[in-house]
Amino acid sequence: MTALLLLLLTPLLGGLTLALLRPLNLAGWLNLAVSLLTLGAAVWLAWLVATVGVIAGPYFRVDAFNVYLVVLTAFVGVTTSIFSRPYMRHVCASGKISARSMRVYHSMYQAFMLTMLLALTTDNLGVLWVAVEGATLATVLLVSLYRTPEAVEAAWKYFILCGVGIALALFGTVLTYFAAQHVMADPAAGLTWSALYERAHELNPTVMRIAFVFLLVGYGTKVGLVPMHQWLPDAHSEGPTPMSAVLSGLLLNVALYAVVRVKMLVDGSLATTATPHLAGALLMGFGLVSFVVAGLFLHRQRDIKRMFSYSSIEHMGLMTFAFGLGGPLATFGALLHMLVHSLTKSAIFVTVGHATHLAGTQAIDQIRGLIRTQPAIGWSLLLGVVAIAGFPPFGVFTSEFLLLTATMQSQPWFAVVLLTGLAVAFAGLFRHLHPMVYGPAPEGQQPVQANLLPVFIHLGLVLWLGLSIPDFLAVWLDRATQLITGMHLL
Amino acid sequence: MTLTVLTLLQQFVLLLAALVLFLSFVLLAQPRLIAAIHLFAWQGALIAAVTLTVALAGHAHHLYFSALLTLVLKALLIPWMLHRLVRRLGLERHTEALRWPALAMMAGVALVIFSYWLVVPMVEQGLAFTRNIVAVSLAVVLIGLLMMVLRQQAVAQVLGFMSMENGLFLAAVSATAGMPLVVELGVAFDVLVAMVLFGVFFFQIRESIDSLDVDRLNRLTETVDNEDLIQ
Amino acid sequence: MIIVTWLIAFIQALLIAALAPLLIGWVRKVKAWLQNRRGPSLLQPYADLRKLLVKEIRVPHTASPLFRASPYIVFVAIWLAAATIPLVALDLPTSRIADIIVLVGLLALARFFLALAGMDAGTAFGGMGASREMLISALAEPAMLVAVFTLAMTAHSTSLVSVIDHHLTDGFLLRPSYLFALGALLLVALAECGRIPVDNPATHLELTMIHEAMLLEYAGRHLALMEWAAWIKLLLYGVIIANLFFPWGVAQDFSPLALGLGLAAVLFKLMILGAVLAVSETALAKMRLFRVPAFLNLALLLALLGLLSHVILEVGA
Amino acid sequence: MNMTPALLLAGLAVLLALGSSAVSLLASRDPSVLRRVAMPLIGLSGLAALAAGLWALIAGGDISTTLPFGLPWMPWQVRLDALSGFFLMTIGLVVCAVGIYGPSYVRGFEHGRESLTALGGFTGLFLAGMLLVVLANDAFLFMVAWELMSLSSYFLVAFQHENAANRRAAFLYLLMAHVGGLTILLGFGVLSGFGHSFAFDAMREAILSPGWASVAFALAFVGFGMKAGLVPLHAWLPEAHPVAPSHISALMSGVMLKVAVYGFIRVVFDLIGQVQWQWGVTLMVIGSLSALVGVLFALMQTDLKRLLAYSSVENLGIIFIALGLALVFLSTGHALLGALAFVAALYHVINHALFKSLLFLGAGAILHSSHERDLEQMGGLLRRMPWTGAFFLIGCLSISALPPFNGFVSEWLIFQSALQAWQLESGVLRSLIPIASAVLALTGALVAATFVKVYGVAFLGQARSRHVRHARQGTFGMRAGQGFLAGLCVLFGVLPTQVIMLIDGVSVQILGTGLPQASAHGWLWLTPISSETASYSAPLTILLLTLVAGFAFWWFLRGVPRRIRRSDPWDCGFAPPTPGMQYTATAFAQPIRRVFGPLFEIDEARPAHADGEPRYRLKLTDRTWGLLYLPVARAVESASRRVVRLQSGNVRTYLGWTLATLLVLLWIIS
Repeated sequence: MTALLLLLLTPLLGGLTLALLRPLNLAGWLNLAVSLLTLGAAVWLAWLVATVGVIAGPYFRVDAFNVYLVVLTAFVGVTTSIFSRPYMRHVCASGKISARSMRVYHSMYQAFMLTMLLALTTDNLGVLWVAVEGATLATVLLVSLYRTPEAVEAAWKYFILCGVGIALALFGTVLTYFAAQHVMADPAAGLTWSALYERAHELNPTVMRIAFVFLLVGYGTKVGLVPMHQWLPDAHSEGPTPMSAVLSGLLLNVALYAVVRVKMLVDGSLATTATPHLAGALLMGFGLVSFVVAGLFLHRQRDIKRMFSYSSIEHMGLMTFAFGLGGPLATFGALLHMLVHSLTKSAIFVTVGHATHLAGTQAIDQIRGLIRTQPAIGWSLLLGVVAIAGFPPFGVFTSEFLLLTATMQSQPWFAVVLLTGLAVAFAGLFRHLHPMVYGPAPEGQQPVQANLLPVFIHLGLVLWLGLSIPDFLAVWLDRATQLITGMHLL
Repeated sequence: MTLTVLTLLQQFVLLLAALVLFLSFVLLAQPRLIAAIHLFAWQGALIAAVTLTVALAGHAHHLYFSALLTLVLKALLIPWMLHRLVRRLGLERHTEALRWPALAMMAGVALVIFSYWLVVPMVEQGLAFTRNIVAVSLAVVLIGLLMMVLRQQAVAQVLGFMSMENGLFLAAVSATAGMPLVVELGVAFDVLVAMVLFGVFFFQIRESIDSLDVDRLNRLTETVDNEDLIQ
Repeated sequence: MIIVTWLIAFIQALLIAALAPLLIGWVRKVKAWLQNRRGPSLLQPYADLRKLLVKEIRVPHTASPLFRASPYIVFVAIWLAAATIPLVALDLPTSRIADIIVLVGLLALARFFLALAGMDAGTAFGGMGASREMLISALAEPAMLVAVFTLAMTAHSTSLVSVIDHHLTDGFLLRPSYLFALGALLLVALAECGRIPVDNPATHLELTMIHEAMLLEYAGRHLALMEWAAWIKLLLYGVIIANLFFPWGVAQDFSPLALGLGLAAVLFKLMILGAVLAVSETALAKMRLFRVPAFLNLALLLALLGLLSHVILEVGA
Repeated sequence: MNMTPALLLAGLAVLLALGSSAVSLLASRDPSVLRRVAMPLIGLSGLAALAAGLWALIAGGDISTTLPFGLPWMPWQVRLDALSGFFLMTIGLVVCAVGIYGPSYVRGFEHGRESLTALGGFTGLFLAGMLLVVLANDAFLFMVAWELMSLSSYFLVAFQHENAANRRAAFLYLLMAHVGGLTILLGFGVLSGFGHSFAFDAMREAILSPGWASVAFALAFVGFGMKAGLVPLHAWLPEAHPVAPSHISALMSGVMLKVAVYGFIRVVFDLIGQVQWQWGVTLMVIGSLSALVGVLFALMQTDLKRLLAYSSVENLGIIFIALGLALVFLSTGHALLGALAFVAALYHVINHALFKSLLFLGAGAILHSSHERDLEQMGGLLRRMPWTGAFFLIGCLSISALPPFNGFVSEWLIFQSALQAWQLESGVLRSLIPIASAVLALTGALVAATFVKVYGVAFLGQARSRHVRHARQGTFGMRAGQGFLAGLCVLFGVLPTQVIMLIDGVSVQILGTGLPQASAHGWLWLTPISSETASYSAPLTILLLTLVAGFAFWWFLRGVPRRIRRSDPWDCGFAPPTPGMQYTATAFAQPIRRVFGPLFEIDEARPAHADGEPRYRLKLTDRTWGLLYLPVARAVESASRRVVRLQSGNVRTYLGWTLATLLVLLWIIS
């Protein structure tokens, strides 16, 4: 419990302090320090969970499923803050934003971390909703940080779409609560996920169906499922790059996590009805559509950050599909994919940040010859994209391997769709990537002072995961799989 | 289901719910911003009244508090903030007519019928009363969303958003005798912050496109001809 | 016994080399008669060879060592190919060295170097000749192989000896496949040996040359070898056609009588074939290069028909 | 016999390959490290692989172990058996040659702008990937190694990325490799579904229903065929192979394609097991198509390396024809004939590996000394670079399947197995197979034409451009590398019986039957079925050839004055020919281009006499582009063009989408 409190209080206090802290260079370091502390707490928590199993309390429940996401969140938070310190200083020095905005940035960064961790660790659907909505509010200001017309527009769209979506999710939550009223002895516990999960089979299926639709559309908006995804590329492309990294790396995961939690309830409730796999089917449908559509979007990109945000949509679609598919193999693969995707994607965004800094623009057709000008950046980008495209020995390949084989075994036709989608997405990525990294560099393009440590850490981890999955992680994922599907894989 | 089987308070709740629904229709069609804000305030007041009634009926004590919360937040604070914003944005006189009001109304009616049809299947375990409340609040939510779709004026969109929230509150209090207090507080806090942020954004939008017409926020889109794939 | 068979094989090989000019002489003689000329003597080719052998050798500046090596390779390859076919006697050790496919391969080897030699001097005509030669061979070789496969599949063997053996033991059968194969082989033989209507060995008119164009730069001993090789090739095809389709008379044991009989038989068959060739060359006119493919497609068609008719009509099932 | 040393050697080979890439990655400062350390390590790794392969082939049997990597519930499993051994040997032979040849070749890049670090690093990874593919014993490791191979070779193709054409080639290559890899992966998905495990052993045990077996076969065929460059999935090959550095092209054409063949054999013959004759027919049809199209396009090329790449398509087609024959015979219960065709295929695999890499190395030597890939600029190189010329000639003779060189033996075996079609019950197959062999014959003749053109234009005649006129002999290392391969070409041609005895173990292990008769009559005679059916004695052939040639030489030189007058070529008495008057490569191919016209998409501009400076322009394009690739690309383009309307930029539309989705879903569920 102490670990949990530490985990949540650290970003809270850190955020408040950062909101008041004046000296800028100190703020960057403090941000890093707070993130590190959070990571420490997260690791401690993970260790506790690994030893004692589930940590439950009023409003809180930490099990294998969310603890590894907690660690992942804290970890990406650290690496991104390593990157963001010099990067944001450069941005500030270039006069794009004021010192005040810097304070907003840092405090909101921590606030975002707080909401993420809260959403992950809470056991209460209501609090979950509050946290996710809070994440929206925390990030929306960051999206409009640069105050350019595009930034404001992106922020507005982000705000409106996610606000509406999240409101729908709240309605779903209310309906769930409504269904719980009639089965729960204590109405107050009607939003406690674990309590609901135990008695899921008694929940009124009709209500739960409707509730699930609302929750799916609501949280799905935040996952970035087509056709509620439109906010995602805008927000990613216009916000500061570290923000894009954590948005892609963390926020989407958390939203998907929420969807999965809800799906577990609905599955329990619908188990006895005529359509036991309704939730799974809906997830598969959304997943496939998002996957294919996003892959097609990749072909018509002009902005490098938009491109990679579409690739995030594509991968979220893949995971959603896998969770919908169910079964231990697919679920294991999906969990692993969550992990490697957020690691890889945040690494890519960090690299992209340097690349845009190098080229002075985000326009793809003006970023040229990166390998010539600065091999480190060029190769990092190349390898990152190679990893995200699912090439071994990187971890994304492992998860996609599991997903594809699982699909081939249960739904062969979807496997064909997946194959096509992967090919299309691959072509879309590389047709734009090639001219950026290869070829001659434009006149007078100078190397920039880049800090690629986070990239190396992330890619190194992904590589490690691709070569061999360490036992403790395997046990985690397996326990999570067991929680979700009720079956062990190992 | 006939009204006779219901208690007076329940009948009162139904009446209020009907009024809420009616108000969101009017809100949908109301061209003048100021008037719309007032309507929204009234809607909030009605929600508060519903909460109070339910509290009286069910002797759920924390509902008194949430009734008060609702009243302060939805009927007073948010409308006041909106009013202030509108004045500072100089939009008192602003009117925005829907293109086809009648069509919008029809769509709203269709949504009401749809949401009723949707909840009809839940008949068992005496959901009869709450079921209809749920239908109404669902309708309110959907109409709010419809309003956001139809109105191109940022403030109006926010109003739509807020009336969606009203629908949620209605469902929460009437169908489930109120959410746990923590959640209530959290939601209220979020709504408030959201409102503040909306205020900030009105100004940012206006300074970027010197207007609040969201249709003019269309810079970020994907329409360009790339070269052929095999080139 | 081994020694004897090898000896006979060696003698037969020499015999082939020796007989080749005679066959050419015979063909020319018959042609001359058909054109109401007296024509040169039968032994004229030998005289030509002798003359060329003693003449001095000219080698172009532009030529590489390959130019000088090629004549030997071409000659030896073709001679070896010829040595493996049963001319007078069947079961010779040489014939086990190489079956039909190897024989075709050896001829291809010779052609390869012939074409290279043609291109070596770097003249326009050499390249032209090589290019055309390769075209014709490319079209002729499949026809040849398919025709041969027909026989091979009938005999369940690609060794010439077994094929002929099989044919002899079966006695005379009217096989449609053999008929088609014979037609195909005749056409192929005309094309491969550069006879009318595909090529005219007598002409040196620039644009119609094929085989001669590749030899333009050769003189003296080299030219002699090349010409001789070409003659042996003609003989080789003649013997194949004669002994595969009309094997009667070939010696099946090594008694002197049988051998003599076999020699007489093969000489007789070759005489007939030579006469037929002469007649056809007098009757037909040379074709344009781009009508040759049609000619060879006919050969391929015949060969395929032979194969199919064998598969469908003769094996059944 | 103990197999452990073989496995250790194989592991050593992998480690050496990885080590070489590590070395060149770490020592990226010093450009010469690639030449001094990394390339020799590659060569040693090849040596180790060769030793391991030979050991495994001679010892027979198999050995397997696991590595501490991979999925938590299934560590990587490696297995070394006869089949892997054979391909290890193939890889090893070529890699040895490349290791000898490479150092002096890469020296040419040391002053270039490309980073040798990438070159060395990815070369090592490439080799390691290929070795691991051959050793893998579970689907996961197989796919990892497979994609590693594709990926690292992609980086090597993109090595000289200044040139836009190379970038395009690399893109196309990686795209198709990726698709192929995923297809294979799905195939493994089917197999693992039945075997309930990713381990090959489990898949081997699994019994597939015929329908699913066919699905798995189709997926494997498409996947591996795409890598092997079978028509119509070959488009990447002639683009990607030529643009890589020549020693890499040698590896890609000579070895990587063989690894694809290995994968196909492993999956279809070994894992799926129960084969169907329809598969064999499919293979024969596609194989014949590839062989014919490949050689015809090769004949039309004027870029030497491109020509060689196309000829790889042709040879892979031949290999797959043989495999198809094997499938047909096996599925109809003629185990012996199946083994014959199978052995023939393997024999051609190693032959093609040898002579194709030899030819690529030769092309590299020319490129290295004259910076010229275009045949139309070459000529007279035989006198400039006699050694390369001699080795290249051997390569040409071998690839043209001329006795007594190695290419001939394998084609001879294929013909032999095709000629056993009379034993089949079904008349359709009986008549189909000979037609395939007719195609094979046609292919063989066209190949001869192709390489007469190559050798005649490049090495004979006179130089057509200045830098070719001043080409210099390659360094000793380069010559030695080619000489090694050339010697092997001759050896494998002259001693086929020994080679077949070596390969026999593979067919015994995979098919259960070998070729007992093949070597029954001693090392001198090769009699695949029986001495009556067919026999070939390569040693005697070459012996007699040399004897008679020597004798004739001696005979004709005796007595006669050895005076040879050098003079201008006569050329029918025209003016002494200039280099420009020589027959060009295009001209050489013209008759065949005209005969087979319909196959090509010819864009030819014959100038009229009127126009000022008449230039003849000819452009040939592969029809498959227009038939297959461009339509797909256009489909994707138009689909994406439609899809992007989702992102209209209007927030109200977006909200509309949300509302619509919500309503639709609500409607669906109730």
